Amino acid sequence: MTSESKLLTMREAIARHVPSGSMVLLGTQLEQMIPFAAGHELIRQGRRDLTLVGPISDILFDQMVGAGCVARVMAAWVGNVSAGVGYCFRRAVEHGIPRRIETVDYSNFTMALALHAAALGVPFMPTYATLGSDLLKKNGNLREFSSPVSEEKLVAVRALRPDVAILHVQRADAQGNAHLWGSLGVAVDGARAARKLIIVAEEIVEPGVIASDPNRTLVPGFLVTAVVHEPWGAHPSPVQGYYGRDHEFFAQYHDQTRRLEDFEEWLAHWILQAPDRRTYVNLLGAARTEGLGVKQHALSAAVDFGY
Amino acid sequence: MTSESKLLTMREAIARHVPSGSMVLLGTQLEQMIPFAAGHELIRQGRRDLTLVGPISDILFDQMVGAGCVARVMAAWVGNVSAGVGYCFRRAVEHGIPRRIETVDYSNFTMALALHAAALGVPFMPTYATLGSDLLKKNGNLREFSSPVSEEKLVAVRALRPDVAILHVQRADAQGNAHLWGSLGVAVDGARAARKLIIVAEEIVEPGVIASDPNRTLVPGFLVTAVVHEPWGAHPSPVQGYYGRDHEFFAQYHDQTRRLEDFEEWLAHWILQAPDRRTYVNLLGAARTEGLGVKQHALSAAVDFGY
Amino acid sequence: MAAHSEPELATRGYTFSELMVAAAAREIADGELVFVGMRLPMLAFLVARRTHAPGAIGLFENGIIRETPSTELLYTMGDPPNLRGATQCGQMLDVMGLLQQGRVDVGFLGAAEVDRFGNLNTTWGRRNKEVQRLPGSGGACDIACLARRTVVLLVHDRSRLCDRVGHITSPGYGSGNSWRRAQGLPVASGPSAVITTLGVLRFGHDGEAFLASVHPGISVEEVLANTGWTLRVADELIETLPPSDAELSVMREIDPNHFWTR
Amino acid sequence: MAAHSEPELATRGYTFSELMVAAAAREIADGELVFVGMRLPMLAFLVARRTHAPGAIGLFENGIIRETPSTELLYTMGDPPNLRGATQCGQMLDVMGLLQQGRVDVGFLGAAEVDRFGNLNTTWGRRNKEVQRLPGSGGACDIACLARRTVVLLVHDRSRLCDRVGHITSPGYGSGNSWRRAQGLPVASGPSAVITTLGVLRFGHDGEAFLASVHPGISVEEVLANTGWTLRVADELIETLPPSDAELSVMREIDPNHFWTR
Repeated sequence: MTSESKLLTMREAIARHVPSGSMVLLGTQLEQMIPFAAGHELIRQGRRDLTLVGPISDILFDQMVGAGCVARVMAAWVGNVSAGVGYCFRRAVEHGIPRRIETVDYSNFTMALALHAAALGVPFMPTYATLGSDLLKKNGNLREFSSPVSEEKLVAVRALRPDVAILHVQRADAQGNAHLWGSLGVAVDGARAARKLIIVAEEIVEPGVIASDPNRTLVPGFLVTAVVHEPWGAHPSPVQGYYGRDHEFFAQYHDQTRRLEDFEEWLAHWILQAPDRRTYVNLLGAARTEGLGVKQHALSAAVDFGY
Repeated sequence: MTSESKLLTMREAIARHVPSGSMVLLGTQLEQMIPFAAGHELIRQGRRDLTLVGPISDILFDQMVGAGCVARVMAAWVGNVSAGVGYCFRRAVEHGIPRRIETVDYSNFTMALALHAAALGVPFMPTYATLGSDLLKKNGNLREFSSPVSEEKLVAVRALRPDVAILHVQRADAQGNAHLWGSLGVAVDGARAARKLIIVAEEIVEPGVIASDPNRTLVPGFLVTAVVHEPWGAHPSPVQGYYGRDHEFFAQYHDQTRRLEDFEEWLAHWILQAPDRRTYVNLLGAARTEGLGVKQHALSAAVDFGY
Repeated sequence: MAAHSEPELATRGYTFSELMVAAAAREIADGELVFVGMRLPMLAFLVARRTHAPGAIGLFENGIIRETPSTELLYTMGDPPNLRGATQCGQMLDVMGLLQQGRVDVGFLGAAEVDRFGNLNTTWGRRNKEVQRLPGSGGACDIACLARRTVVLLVHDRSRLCDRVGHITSPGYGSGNSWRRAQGLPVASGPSAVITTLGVLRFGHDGEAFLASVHPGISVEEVLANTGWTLRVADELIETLPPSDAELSVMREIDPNHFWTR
Repeated sequence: MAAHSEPELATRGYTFSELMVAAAAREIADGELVFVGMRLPMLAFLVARRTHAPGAIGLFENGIIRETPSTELLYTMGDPPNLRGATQCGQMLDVMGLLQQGRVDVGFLGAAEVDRFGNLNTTWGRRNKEVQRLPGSGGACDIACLARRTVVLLVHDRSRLCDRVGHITSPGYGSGNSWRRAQGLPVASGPSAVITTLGVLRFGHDGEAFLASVHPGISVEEVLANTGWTLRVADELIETLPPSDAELSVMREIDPNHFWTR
């Protein structure tokens, strides 16, 4: 039985498994369940030269770029989904503040296919997407080729195998068997594409809860490197069944990061001076977290695995 | 609102949507939920020149070949999973009885990839599987090529787009939104690969039951052509949560189909003289169906889609 | 899209954003599969469903498919109301697979720049002489490549409707004529309309845009003066039909504070 | 595998099938990922888990992954007890993806024919002079191509251990030496053992099989006489270790009526 616990604190998980220079996959569920707590810990531990990978990350990549952790961004979209551009990302790309970064532009679909290829263990996936675009011309991981079975042009999307994927989920057991529901995005492929996998969960549950519904299990626990129990770890992004999206937080971030000095203040207040997620949640205050909580539950119909 | 019912009887669904000459995908969930009732109706309606597609089908392909419905079999494995060979398949391939059939041999993985390519809308999928095998040499839908992104040989598995897929599931609503659980096999890709999709369900439920858990929905209802309510429609294969595998039935089929005359008797008794599934279930008898029923239920833990 | 807002509302009874939403809604036929997007296209999709296209189906890049849209105002496609009661919450590849199969009828896109051949740029902006880094493609390039029709919405302005975009994030008709075929893009695909704050552009067989309709109260000259190339004008130029009461009432029910339709 | 059964049980206390299961179980190391299959390999997996490899994990082609095996006798991998309480019930591509990533340590296969280079045939049989159509590959070809090690179980018989198989359903070492590399197969892959009713064959660096151990009471001559080519014999030939009491008790608990181990 491989039943030893993989539970670590966020601090331990990041310290042990995400060194500077790593290629890190974040934001696999798009606008939901973005692992902000993990990103903040990477900032606090002063990681440098990271390659960030993900389709979009809402404002997480912007924060990490602004904090100087990042050498390269491989993504389809970097900004603030409900408010517009990401000012830290712009400052880095346009002016090299706080440092120059390299950008490798994907579309959502080609990012999904890059992770899918790695999850399936093949060097590439074929697609018609990006034909005719400047993404194809400028991204060296997209390459035009002739279909071996038809007279067609196709794009080969090279497999991307991140050093570590960090996924926020609703619930997991201590061995890493996890239930993720609602917004799946590229989570299933992302979890299998990476060399290491850190699961951040709103709740830690008994193994029997996960095993009661093995169709919903994200990946078998033996693929999981570490499990972190971090309630509110995805705020300000939503977690279906746990809390809503804090739209105002995104709007405030937009306003408070337009100028570099303001961003530095924001960074100090919300990340550098908050040693852990508990402190961050206290900064939010009870009124705010209550407002984001679930007002009406909507439980799924059961299925029967009996015989 | 696309809310008109797609409910048909099995007879109507087969009559309208599966003409002779069709390429039909069956057995996507491997040893579970094989759509035997649909196969039997195809036999009763005298379909000819079908191309059967599927990874394995336990004894269903053998029956349809024996009944003379089939011109071609594209599969990874044709036989009787718990008892050994399929005698009708052997008679057809070795002696042209009741007619010659063409066989196109896949492996399980390459069959899955052929359907995956069609589901993703690309002409092929790359793999290392079948390199060095005679499957690669003899199956024209497998072609060796050079990777466009690395110095490697790969096999291109050509997309297979069946005319119709028939999938047995546990429950569906009248619009075709379906919940399938337990053994998934190649069902998700198969359902999306085919031009038409017939869902055969143990139970028809209110739309709200399916919508309560949209992560479990097999395909959106608008991809479904027809829905058939057919309890026991997968017997003798098992349906998780509904009934077990009738091992004895498979053993009896093995014994009673070794000789051509015996197969013809078997065919008359279980299919030709049983005009519908209700009659077939009556032939099984209450003791047998009770014996196969669920003895101990095992309900999945709920998830919350609330906010 | 604030330029024309408040005065318009007073004199005409609707804003130009509302006119754009109504025009966009009419690009959706009943029963069609629609890659929806957020903001104005989302409103357009809701208007279409509640008026002439009750069977239109919405697809979202995060894997969500909805036959009955959420009635709440969404800020992102991942907002919890968009998941509960969805027809399916699948993986991104599930919806992108439908797109690549050619099953998606129409996709809505925004853009920083669009050019005479309908190519879109959402990667690099220009303001004065400085280059600005914009968020990038997201799913826009995929939709522009693979949807049967693409509809673009943007503010009409010389700097944004330019002769040739600086960067093709999402391909339109490239340099015109058979360019899309030569690239290997699907036969049935490409931009079908550009809906701006001044009018609606469509595309000729040669892939070049022409002015198909002008919004009420806007002159052709005004459109041409605000377009960065010599825009062709349709022989049978029409005036854009204003939003109907039914269309407006849906928009205002969903967005009572004009959050999206300022 | 009925040839040696009942008398063996009486004189030795175990059947040759039970010996094969024990030998197969020892091919599994603790913590390994195992493509299990049914019948004898399934029993071998259960024996390994209950004795020396408690952390071995089972994978099945229908998408099922189990860290704790079902304790009921299974006729197929899709039997309901194999799903309930599984670690994951995914799609076939999920487990095949793990296999193609090189994460699966060992796969068990049966065969109608195996040849001197470990190539397997499960597509076309030969009986007397007639050709017989067999069920085909299933997942065997995939496992033979992609698993880090493959272990084959079959009855030892001249017609089944033949010089060259008539059809390579599942590639072993082809024609030997660097053949697998030349085909493009993964570096770390290929057959590691053929466990028969008479002994265990392993493979040299040149890809050719040799007799590594003989079962108790079997002579080398008997093995050679029942092999369809001139089988090499290991310099340090050993006798196959008989099944231990612990191994036998697991087999008989799961299969008390010798359904699989006749």
